Order: sequence, then C-alpha cells, then structure tokens
Amino acid sequence: MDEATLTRAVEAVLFVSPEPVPLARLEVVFGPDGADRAALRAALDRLGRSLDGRGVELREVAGGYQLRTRPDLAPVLARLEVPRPVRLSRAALETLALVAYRQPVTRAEVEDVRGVDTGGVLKTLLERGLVRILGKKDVPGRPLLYGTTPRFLEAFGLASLSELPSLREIDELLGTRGEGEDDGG
Amino acid sequence: MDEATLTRAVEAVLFVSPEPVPLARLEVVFGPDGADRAALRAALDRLGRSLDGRGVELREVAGGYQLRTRPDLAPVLARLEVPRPVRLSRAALETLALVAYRQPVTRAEVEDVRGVDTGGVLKTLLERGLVRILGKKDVPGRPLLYGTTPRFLEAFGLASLSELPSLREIDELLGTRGEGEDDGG
Amino acid sequence: MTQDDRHAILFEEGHTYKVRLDGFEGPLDLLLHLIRRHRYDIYDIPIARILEEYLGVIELLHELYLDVAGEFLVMAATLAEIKSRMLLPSPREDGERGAEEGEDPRAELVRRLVEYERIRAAAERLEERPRLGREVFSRPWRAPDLDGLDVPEAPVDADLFQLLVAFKELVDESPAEFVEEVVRQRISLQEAMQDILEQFRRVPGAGLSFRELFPPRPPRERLVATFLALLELVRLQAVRVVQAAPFGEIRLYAVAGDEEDAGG
Repeated sequence: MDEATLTRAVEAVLFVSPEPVPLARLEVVFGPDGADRAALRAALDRLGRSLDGRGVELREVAGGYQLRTRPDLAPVLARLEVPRPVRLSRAALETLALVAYRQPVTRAEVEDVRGVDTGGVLKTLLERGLVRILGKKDVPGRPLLYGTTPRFLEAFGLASLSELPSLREIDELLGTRGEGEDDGG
Repeated sequence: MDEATLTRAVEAVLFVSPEPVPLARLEVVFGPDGADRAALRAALDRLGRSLDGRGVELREVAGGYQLRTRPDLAPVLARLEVPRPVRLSRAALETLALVAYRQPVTRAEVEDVRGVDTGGVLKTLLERGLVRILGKKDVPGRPLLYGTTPRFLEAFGLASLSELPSLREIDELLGTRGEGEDDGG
Repeated sequence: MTQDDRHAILFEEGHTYKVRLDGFEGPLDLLLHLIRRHRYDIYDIPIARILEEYLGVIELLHELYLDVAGEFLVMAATLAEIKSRMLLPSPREDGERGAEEGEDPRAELVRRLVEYERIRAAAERLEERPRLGREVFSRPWRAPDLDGLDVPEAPVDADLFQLLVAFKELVDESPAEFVEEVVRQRISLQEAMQDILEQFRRVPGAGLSFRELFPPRPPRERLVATFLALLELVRLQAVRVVQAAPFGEIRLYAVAGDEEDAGG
C-alpha cells in the first residue's frame, strides 16, 4: 500500500470509528498491508496536515486518534438538533478536577478538599461515565476509590492525563492573578 | 460568513450528521449566516472538489448530501470487523450481577430473582468468558452451579471479588439523587 | 467588585437558595472569596476580621429567613475556635509572628484553602477546554456498514457502575429474603480458594486432612464455597488428593508452584 493510499485509508478508518482509535488498533488493521508503527505515524501526520483549514481536524484523545469538528464552528453546529450532553455544574467540574488530579481518591478525600457533601455529584459523574470505581482503598472501612475514565479524556479532548496542566502550573496561574480574583461562576 | 468558512462549516455539518442532509435543511441551518441556496450549492461544490484524492468523498444520496468513505477502501474497513468492545445488555448485566454476588448459584436461583428465562443470557456470558460452571449442586436434579471468572474481574477492573461494593455501599452510592447537573441547553 | 455588590448578589440569589449559598460551592469557596477580595495573605489570615465578615454573610442570610447549610455553620465554628486559640498566650513570648509553623492554629485551614483554590482553578481550566458534544463533535455512531457479528472473544465494554445499577434495581424489586441472602453471601469462590491455599502455606509440606479444611460447624455458604474451591484447585492441579486406604482419611497436598494460577 503506497503512502497516499495509506493516508486515505487511515482517514476512512478514523471516519467510521465512533471512538478514538489507538495506534495499536491501527497496527492490527493495517498489519496485512505491511504498514508498521512508523508508517502509520507518518500517515497520521500527513492526514493531520492535509486537514489544515478544513472543517474537521485530527486530534489525539484518550490514547487514540479521532476526527473532530473544529471548535470555531461550534456556533453553526449548535443549530443542529444533535443531542447535547447535559451541562456540568461547578460542583461537578470541581469534583471531576479533584478526581482527575488526585486519583485514585475516596469520597471522603474529595469532601475534605471541597468542604461539602459530594455524594450526589459523584453519582452523576459515574452515571455519565466520566468517573469510575477503581476498587477499594486498603484502609479500615475499605472505602471505594474513584478515578476518571477514557470517556473523560475524550470529552475534554485530552490525549492522556499528563496533558492536564500540572498543579504547579495552576499554582503559577493563581500566583499571577491572586489579587484580582473574581468569581467567574 | 465568507466562502471558505461556509465550505468548512458545511463539511462539519455533514460530518456530524448520521443521515444524508437535504439542501433544504442546509438552508435552514445556514439561514442565520445569510447563505442562500446558490451559495450553499457553490460551497458543496467546493467541498466535493477539495475531497479529491481523500479517504472520504461527498455523495448526493437519498435526496441529500453525505460524506462517505470511498468504495475502493472497503477491503480495509472490512478488517475493522475483528473484535471490538461489546456492550452488555441490561439482561446480561443483571444476570452477571446476580452471579457475581450470589455465586455459586444455579440457573433456577437466578431466574427466581429475575423472574424471566435466563438460559440464553447465561450462555452468552459463558461464551464471553465472564461466567463459568463451578460444579453441580448437591440437590435433586444436580443443577449446574455458576460463578464468575477471572476475566470478569479483569473486565470490570476488580482486583478480586472482595472489591465488589457491598449492598450497603451500593445503597450509599445510588441512594442519593444526582445533584451535579444543571439542565443544559 | 465591592462588598455591597456581592451582598446584593447574595440577596438576589437568596430567593432561589435551597441547599447551599448560591454562587458559593461551600464554606471554603466563600472564605476564599472574602480573603481574596480584601487581599489578605492566605498564609497570614487575620482570623478575627475574616470571622466577622463570614458571620456577616451568614447573618444576612438569617435575616432573609434562609436556612444556612450545616457546613457553613461548621466553618463558622472552626474559625471561632481558631480565633480563640490564637488569643491564648503563645508558649514563646516573642509573639505569634515568630511562632513555629507547626503551632499556628490556622495551618490546617490554610492547607485546605490552598488545596481548594488549586482544584477550583483546575476545574475552571477544564471548563475552558472545547468539550466533545458542546463545541466539537465526532461521529459517535457506528457506521452501518460495520454492523457485523459480535465475536465472543471480543473485549467486553464493561463498567462496574452499570453492573451496580442493574444489581441495585434487582435488589430493590426483590423480597427481603433475597436481600438478606445477598448480604450474608460474603464468601466467594476465589476467596475460598485463597483461604485453602493460605492454610497449606501455614503447614508447608505437611498437607491437611479433608476435615481440617472446614471450620467447625461452618455456615452452609461457607461449606459449599470451600468445597467448590477445593474441587477447583484439584481441577487446576494446585492440590493433590491422597487416600492411602479405602475409606481411609483423605489427605490433601498443595502442589508447589501452581498457587499463582489458582489464585485467579
């Protein structure tokens, strides 16, 4: 399979896949064509560049590759009657951020930081598949441990958890605007 | 909206639409941008040409426009048939939960709780390697006893069966009403 | 934003107040707001003044006949307690400023405030990201030409939470008798197998008699589980069964090296 065909075929595979496609999966699919990891990376690279200035872009999310519409087209797409996810409240976002940064984390630990009851919020995040149960903590009482899901990465367009700004970066951000803090809500 | 943006936006709209999109529908969507039928036809034309040599093409089908993978790539896409994650049905989840919590358990005991025939579901779970036969129960008729497999633990991310939340924990988790979401637009 | 502005917002929002102070996610959020607005140093909070401010907001809500959520009152109590501890004479005469860090009654509160502020900022950063289904869209459905067979070996797209929801509904619809049984049902096959192997580990090389495996007068579930676990271990060839004479004592021996496989 020549380079151009491989690029087209990778595009077609991503186009029909409902979820982000990991590189390992592409290796399986294109194994019979003799395309190795390096060839696939190159094809993905070519595909990404060829989508410059288009309505759709190639993104690396949740450990895989996915075609997505560009953020600047959101106003137009908002007019379509696509089922939209329910908005996340501030409580949900805070809890999600905590779980993302501190996982594996117990409910008690989340509540210690937020200072409020978090049971309902956690349940909502579980229902929406953004948070999952990781197991039980090996301490008396064996509380449940929570962590984020691949869907969380997908929803927020993150290739992996390491793409989240580090807490150090957050601290720096806070340092520069600590004075003029206002409650964005 | 300039020509280039309109073309990108039309691409994005077709990209996210599962069904062919009629021109009349595009007129409605792009009405607020002042794009009339002629402008849309021109944009579709530009889009179609820009997809030359790509893995995806613009087709006019069933009275509408649709992005589709190119027919020559079908052999590659056919390979996507190889194992993809399978979602468990509600019946399967219920049965699996019962087996997990009550193992070793007979089919009759499962059916007693679920109130419906469970043979097909149990067979599926056996085939998927989530449930296995543990032996025979020492009662008249010697019915088979079912339990979960190590694969079950793996699939659900459990280190061991003791990590299954207890009934009390489930109640705690699910008893509270979700309060983490607002009604979203 | 001036203090009056903020109170005005509290007034307006107060009408829809139900569980918590509207606009504030909790006492830490409110406290941070007060600290930041007055540009107090978060590591050197003037507790007396902050307490006064904090109580002012709470009182305002009382005047509006609004219930203040318990956690806000707990924080008020915490602040009052810190204040009183700070009034106590310091063990060192040279005053609070020179006091050792570990002795500062505010330390725990500061730790929580700093951590909460971080997470709040992290949440804001999350919120700013283009969200799938909100600003950006993928093609989340399965292309129709890909509908094919479900291959049994296919990985299972499983979610423990879904499993729990399914189970909870079953339990809710079931007679109490079933629920009790589930509650009692604490011993799994895997655990029973582990228990047996553990017993062997305690008597390396010696083996066990069949009867020794079972605790005295075991509950029925325990009996069944242990027996099935034994059968499973024999099947996995992790345990060898020896009966020296017909009707003689059955003795069991662990087969070295197979424990990991058997453990599941």
